[in-house]
Amino acid sequence: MNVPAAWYLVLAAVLFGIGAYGLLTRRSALIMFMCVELMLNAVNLTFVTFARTLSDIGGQASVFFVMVVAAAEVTVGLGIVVAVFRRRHSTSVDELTEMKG
Amino acid sequence: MSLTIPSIHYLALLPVLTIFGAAVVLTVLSALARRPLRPAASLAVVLAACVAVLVEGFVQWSYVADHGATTTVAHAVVLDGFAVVGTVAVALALALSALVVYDWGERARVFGAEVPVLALASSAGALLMVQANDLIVVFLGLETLSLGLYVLAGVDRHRTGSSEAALKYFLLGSFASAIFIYGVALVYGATGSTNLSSIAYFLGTNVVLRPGLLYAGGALLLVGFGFKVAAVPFHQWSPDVYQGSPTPVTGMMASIVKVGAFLALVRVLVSALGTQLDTWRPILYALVIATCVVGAVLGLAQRDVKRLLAYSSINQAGFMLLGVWTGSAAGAAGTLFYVLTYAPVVVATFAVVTLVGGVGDTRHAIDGYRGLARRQPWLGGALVVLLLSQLGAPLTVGFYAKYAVLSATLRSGGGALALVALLSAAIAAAFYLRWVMVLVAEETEDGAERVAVPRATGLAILVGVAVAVVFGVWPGPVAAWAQHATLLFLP
Amino acid sequence: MAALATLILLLPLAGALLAMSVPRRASERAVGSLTTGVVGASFVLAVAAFLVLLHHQHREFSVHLFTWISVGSLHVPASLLVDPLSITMALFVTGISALIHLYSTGYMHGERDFRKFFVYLNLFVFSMLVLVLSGTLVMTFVGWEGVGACSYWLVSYYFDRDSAASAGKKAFLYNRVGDVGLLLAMFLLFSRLHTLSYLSVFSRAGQLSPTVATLVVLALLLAATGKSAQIPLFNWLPDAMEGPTPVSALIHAATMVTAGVYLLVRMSPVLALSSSGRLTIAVIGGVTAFVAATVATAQRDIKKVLAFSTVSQIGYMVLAVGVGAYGAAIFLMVAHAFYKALLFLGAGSVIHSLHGEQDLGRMGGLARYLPLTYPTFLVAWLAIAGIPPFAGFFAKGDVLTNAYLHDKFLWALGVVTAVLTAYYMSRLFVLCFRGEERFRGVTHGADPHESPWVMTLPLVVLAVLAALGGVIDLPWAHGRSLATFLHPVLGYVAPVVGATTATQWTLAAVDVAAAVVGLAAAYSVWSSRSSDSRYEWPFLARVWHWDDAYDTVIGRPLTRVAGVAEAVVEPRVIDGAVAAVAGAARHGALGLRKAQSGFVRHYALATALGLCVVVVYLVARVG
Amino acid sequence: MIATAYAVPSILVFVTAAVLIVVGALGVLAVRNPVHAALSLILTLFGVAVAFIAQSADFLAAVQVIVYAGAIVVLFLFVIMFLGVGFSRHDHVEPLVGQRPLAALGVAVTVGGIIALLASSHWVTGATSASGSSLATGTGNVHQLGTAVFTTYLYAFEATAALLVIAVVGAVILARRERATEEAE
Amino acid sequence: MHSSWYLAALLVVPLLGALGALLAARTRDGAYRVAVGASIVELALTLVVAFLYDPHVAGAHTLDFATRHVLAAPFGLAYDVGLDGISLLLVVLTSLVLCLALLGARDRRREPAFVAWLLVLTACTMGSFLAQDGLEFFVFFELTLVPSYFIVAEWGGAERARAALKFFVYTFTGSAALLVGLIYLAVAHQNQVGGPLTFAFGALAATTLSHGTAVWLFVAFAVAFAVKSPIWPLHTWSPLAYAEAPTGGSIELSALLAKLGSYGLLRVAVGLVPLALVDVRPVVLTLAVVGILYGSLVACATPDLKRLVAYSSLAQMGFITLGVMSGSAIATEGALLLMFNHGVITAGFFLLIGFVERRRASYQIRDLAGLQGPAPVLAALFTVVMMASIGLPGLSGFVSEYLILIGTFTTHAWWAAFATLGVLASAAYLLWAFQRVFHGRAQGPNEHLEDARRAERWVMVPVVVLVVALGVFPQPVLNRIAPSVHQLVAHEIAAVRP
Repeated sequence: MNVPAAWYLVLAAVLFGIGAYGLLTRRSALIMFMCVELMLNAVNLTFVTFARTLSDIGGQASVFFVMVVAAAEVTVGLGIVVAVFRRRHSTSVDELTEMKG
Repeated sequence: MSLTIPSIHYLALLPVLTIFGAAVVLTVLSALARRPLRPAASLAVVLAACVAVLVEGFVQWSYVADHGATTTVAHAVVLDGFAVVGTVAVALALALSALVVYDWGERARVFGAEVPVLALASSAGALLMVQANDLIVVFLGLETLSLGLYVLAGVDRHRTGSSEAALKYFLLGSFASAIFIYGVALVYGATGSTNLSSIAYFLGTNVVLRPGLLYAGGALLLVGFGFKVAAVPFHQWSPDVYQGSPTPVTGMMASIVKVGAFLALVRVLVSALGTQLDTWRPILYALVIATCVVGAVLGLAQRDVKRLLAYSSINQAGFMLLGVWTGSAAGAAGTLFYVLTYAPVVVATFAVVTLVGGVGDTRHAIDGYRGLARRQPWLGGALVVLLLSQLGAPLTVGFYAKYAVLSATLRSGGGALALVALLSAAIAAAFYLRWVMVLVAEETEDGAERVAVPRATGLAILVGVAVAVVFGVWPGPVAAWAQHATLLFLP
Repeated sequence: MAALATLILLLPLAGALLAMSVPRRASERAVGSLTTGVVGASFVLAVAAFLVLLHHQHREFSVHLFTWISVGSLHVPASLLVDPLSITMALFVTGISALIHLYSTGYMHGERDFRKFFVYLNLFVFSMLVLVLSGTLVMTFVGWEGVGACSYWLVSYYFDRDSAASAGKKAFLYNRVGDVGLLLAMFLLFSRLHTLSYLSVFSRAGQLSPTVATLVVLALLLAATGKSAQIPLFNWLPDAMEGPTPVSALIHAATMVTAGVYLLVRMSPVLALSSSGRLTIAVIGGVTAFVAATVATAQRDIKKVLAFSTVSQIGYMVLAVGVGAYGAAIFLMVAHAFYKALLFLGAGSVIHSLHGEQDLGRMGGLARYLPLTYPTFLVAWLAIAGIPPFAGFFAKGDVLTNAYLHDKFLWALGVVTAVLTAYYMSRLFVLCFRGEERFRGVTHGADPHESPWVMTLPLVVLAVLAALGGVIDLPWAHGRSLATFLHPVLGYVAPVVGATTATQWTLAAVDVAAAVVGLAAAYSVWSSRSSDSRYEWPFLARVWHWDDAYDTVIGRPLTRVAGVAEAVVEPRVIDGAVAAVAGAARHGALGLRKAQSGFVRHYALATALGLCVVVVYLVARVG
Repeated sequence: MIATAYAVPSILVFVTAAVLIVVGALGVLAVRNPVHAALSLILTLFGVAVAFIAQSADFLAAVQVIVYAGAIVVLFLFVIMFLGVGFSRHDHVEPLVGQRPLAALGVAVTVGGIIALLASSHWVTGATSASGSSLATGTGNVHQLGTAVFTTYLYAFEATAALLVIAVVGAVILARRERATEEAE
Repeated sequence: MHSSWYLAALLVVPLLGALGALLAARTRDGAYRVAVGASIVELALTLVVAFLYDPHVAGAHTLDFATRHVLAAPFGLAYDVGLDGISLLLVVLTSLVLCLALLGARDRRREPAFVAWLLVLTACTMGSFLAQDGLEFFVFFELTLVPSYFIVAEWGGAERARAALKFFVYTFTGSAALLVGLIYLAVAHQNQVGGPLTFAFGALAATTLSHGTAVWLFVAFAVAFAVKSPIWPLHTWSPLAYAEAPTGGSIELSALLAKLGSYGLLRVAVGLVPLALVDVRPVVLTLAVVGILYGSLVACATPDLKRLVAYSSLAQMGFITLGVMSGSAIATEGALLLMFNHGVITAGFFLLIGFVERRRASYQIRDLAGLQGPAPVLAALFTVVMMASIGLPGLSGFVSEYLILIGTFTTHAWWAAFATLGVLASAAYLLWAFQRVFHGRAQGPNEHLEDARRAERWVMVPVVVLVVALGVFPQPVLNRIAPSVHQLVAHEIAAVRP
């Protein structure tokens, strides 16, 4: 017998929340991006948990796709971070306020 | 356990394959070619793909009209009128954008096939979204669309704003994506599937006594979509990104993203989660009001036309949301009509802005337009028509777009909502007209130079204006098409 | 008869139109004779119509010209009503007009807008004829307004003088106040009786409730006070003297200003329904007569004296109407037309000879130099003063007798007024023609010249009429007199009590005594001095501060309110609300712009908070 | 209570996973040095992998470790190194007024709300798998997953092609533009 | 029943004229000539139509030249035109005002766009008056904003930008409610009777509504029309727009576009939801009376002639509103007649002010004085127009005002009684203004002011002729419009009856 799915779901939700909080409070683009990865992991954990409770492989398959997306995002995202860093020599998003209003 | 590959109805997949194929072809070509690919060649490939998609759309339409809506590839893809119209809209917007990009690329010294390839691939993402019948596919389409645009936003190395836009768009976009996919996960948990048909079937055959999980999932999905369509309060990326991105790319954002995201939103909300409509509607109600009003009011304070258009497009998104709010066939048809006609108009608008923006893509202060309509009556006049269409003046297609969603809203008993939306349009009229006023104003003494109108961009503008005027005078066919398309999607 | 009546009406109009369209270089002579001729012809036709009417059984002709307005139940034909009353009016209107036209050709000689003057004059006659001949209240209103407009144009004839321009405007506006009364009367009648033609109104008048009848009468009275310069709307008339003197004679003495009296008499069948209304009329008339007479005693401008005299005399007429003596009112109207026109024309002759001088202080001793003007003026003076056997004596006597029978107080007021009348007219006469010559400064030492024949001929004719006019309704000649002639068309008001012959004689004696007292007083005061503030009380000279009061109570507050409305309410309040909305949008935009801070983490926070709100809503929904 | 209801190992596994995940996540949140953050991230990723295994997602756990920890985090680290380690200045000071409390409040309420919603529907409401078979572990899991990917999720699987093309082309463009500009300068 | 092609021609001729004007822009004065030609054709055509119009097409049916073609079934959009007595005068007015505006815009004859906009505006206005379908009406109604906006924005005075923007946004806001109301009504109608969505006036008028709904709909409609008319207190865009617009634009705005408001109030608000009148009538009547008095009051104090005419128009529109809302056929006919007369009169005013402005480059009252001396003809023409506006019998203004007041008095005596004070007020502000401008002694540049030129006199001829003719012989016109008005009022009375 396994622990109830609820535990994992709460764990995932908390992880999601930590990721979101990190995204909102960290100023480094890289770390914000890592927080997005945390959030995606929370999603994955949720998917897997539901897959177990529903006895459905679909949830696990979905995780597969989320991972692909995460990989693709990282590729592009880090490219952008690097591009921005090249220009501004900083990854702090707080310095990106040229456009507002 | 033998593996049975699901049957594939290739007609349904043809548009995506065509567009994505074109992207691959271009990539390969540019990789093989010793020198950067000539822009004309890229343009030719994109246009050929778009034309092909339009033809395919025609074939698909007649197929759907004869056989009704079908799904294929294990029900992950749907071939219905709604998808066909969305496909056509995306192809049209892509073709027009490509025309603009062609001229812009030459001036901005952005050579090579990268921009067309990314544009094609993004559009493929949008196509995935409009015909997706599975939340995972929607998500993948969304990501494909977005990733391409993240890069495109930052493609202009000559302006700092471009990279800022790219990073902002990217960070916020991936945040929204994470929210969206979390929503997918919760909906999956609530319904046991990510397939829209299965979800609809599950919700249709079971009474969900404890809908909390479903609600949570739906809320997260809504926020994800809300971000993509720039609904208030999830809109804040859009003015900055619109302003910073290269102008032709902004045109794509305003057109293709809206088509993809709205059609997917309608499909998810109306067809899959339709039974829970009463739950979503208050949220959408608030979203519509906030989006309409904030878009209109903030537009008033803008001196940069790209930001102005960003707020304009937020305001327009509010109207498109109206159709979603109704949750009815008429509303879906209204939203469909809206995005279908808005897309070419907004691309053409940004085409004009691209031209006026000049070589560095920097002259976007509204004062830069002073006397344009007097100096260059055709270009200025075209812009005026495009703005009037977005404003919703009669005899432009924008009027009927607004009319379509409003009548649907009133059918669903949303009198107050319709009134608020229309009043926001009246506020928005103020900033459109201020722009128009600048256009027709007397020239200043220094006499700005003429804006050159290259042929391809000119063609794009012309098409946009033609859509605005022709369907403004004679909206019947498009209206009937949109209505029919919706009937073919919602039985 | 139809053709006759139509022609009477149309001739002056044709004259106006012709005069308007003759080439600019046409001579004064041509224009003058054309316009005078058509009015003369009109007069001749009126006489013919009168004769026809006299020998006709019914003495009532309705002439339908064309349908002017017909909407639903509202039928307004352009129709004429020829009956004793209208034909009497038409007769003296055309007659006096013809004379004054003739006079004007001399008086206006050399004026810049000579032709325009005569166009207006002809138009005026046309309008006046429309007023009196009309078969419906609406057409009467047309004429009513028409004469008002002509009066406006003619008073402000010397438009480059600010006083003339203001006077014209004032005349029109005061008239307009009266017009509101006439309109309301029409509306009331139409809403109750569904007709506005005189004959139908009279035949259905019985359906009016007493309240409505009183309201109608009061509305008509308001109309009459405006047009006939009665309290409270009388003070436009003295100002109207800014117009050329023939205009004052014709419009502001003989014809137009009596239109109010005519209207009341015309509507006598309705008046008959409301005794309280009639009492109001009588009081207004009596008080006006008295007030105006007091004012006239202190005026220094010859025309102003005559103007207040006119107001006062019309007050008598209104008094007569109020006491139900319609015949007496008309009698006085006709007689007054004769002598007042004569007075004005005489005054005009004097003014003409003194190069436009109107101040009594710079006249005196003119009798010697104006051999025709002087005797004719003398006749007029005696007539208005009420000396027998001139027309004024009989006419005024008739009114006072009726007043006496009706209300002793009103009669007493009338008698006092009669004393005052004799006094101020004698004052004027003495200051103008007798005493030392004070005009040399004006004429630069030269002798004044008598006017040309075109001006003196009307004087003579009018003098004859003023002297003998009394015959049309001599008290002892009942039978073919004016009163009998008019009787069929007048609303019947039962006399309080019949007057015995002895009473009549006594009353006549009182009248004569009053006249003599006034005369003697004036002579004793004014034969030896030309100005004296003891006898020219400033309160009276300032018209009882009537204008000042209006200015303080109505004029200035209204102007201030208008100013406030224009400068404060309009931009700040009404448009201010609009501006506030616009401002709110702008301020909202500025506030919201702050949220759009450019910080990507703010944007993310907004998204998160948006999500938070949605989730909270759903939690609440689940319960 | 717990011990009576559930086998001790599964609790242990859960607690292990939870600690790994939470500590790692908080680490990402708290540490100043991005390299440390990346390492914390790995901690979380491992924790998630443990949770996967505990819930019969063996193959995914493997992929998690290989793809995430092995590729993605390495990529992060690569970029961090590429950009230089000492770039993160003053990250402990929050310049945006109210950002942290509001973020904390918003996130807490949201997560709390979501948990409440999940709890209200007893954590799961969906239909069980149409096949009715419970999830296999080990090779069976891989087989099942493969079958799903090539049947139900075939289209999604194909669609990832587009995604990856975009990612690759995008990365290339971002990199190449860099070079082109440098050359131009 | 006559062919509907006449009406189609009425819509197309100005558009062709606009096109021709743009094409002829190269040649000197070409655009202007084409435009004048088109306007003359349009006027001739209008007169033919007005002459042919048969008020008794089929029994009680008073709609002539009618046709209906559905253009976009899902939207319920149809081309549905027809002419009845209610539109008749306004259609004529549209063509007439076009001619006058063109003639008043002679100094703009080098600007093809200006005349083209005028022609387009005419087509839109014509469409609104001919439309027998709510949505079609709305499209045309709303469309008039665009050309008027450009006319003010491009050729207006110093504050044209603000004026044009305010005008547009104000009226656009107003029509928002109108559109919502129309759609609501059409949907309600469809829900009741089924079938395709339709906005045909005839159909919509037959919708059964609850009392409350009717009131809300009426308010929604009335707001749009009150802004357009304008009805107090939604008028504040008008003085600014009238004053800032060029002469041709002021003429179009005040003489024509204002009538769209009162026409809409009658045709759409009263015509479609008469049930609401039970509750809203006192309110609207009161607003009308307030407008009459307030407009007159402000007109007294306003410092320039164009604003004066604007406030005078506010008062006059108050009279029209009074007539439209009175529930009396007499007053309604009077209101229709006043719409026409006021159009002619204001056009006359703005033309004359344009003449003065051309000479003195100002229409501020304080800059002008004693003009009658050097320019007697100008003064005379102004006098005629002014007297017509004051309501001097024998001129056109009187007949209409009289009908309105007497008709309203039979149904709503108190309001009519107060409105009658407006008769007094109009005389006050106009005469005072006339005195300040034309009377007194001319000095400085006013002293040698040129009198009306031959061309200018000819421009004023139609105004004067109409002012006199309709004052003396209004009956032929009244006869033609009566059946439709009676039909409408009967419908209204039947609906209001408990």
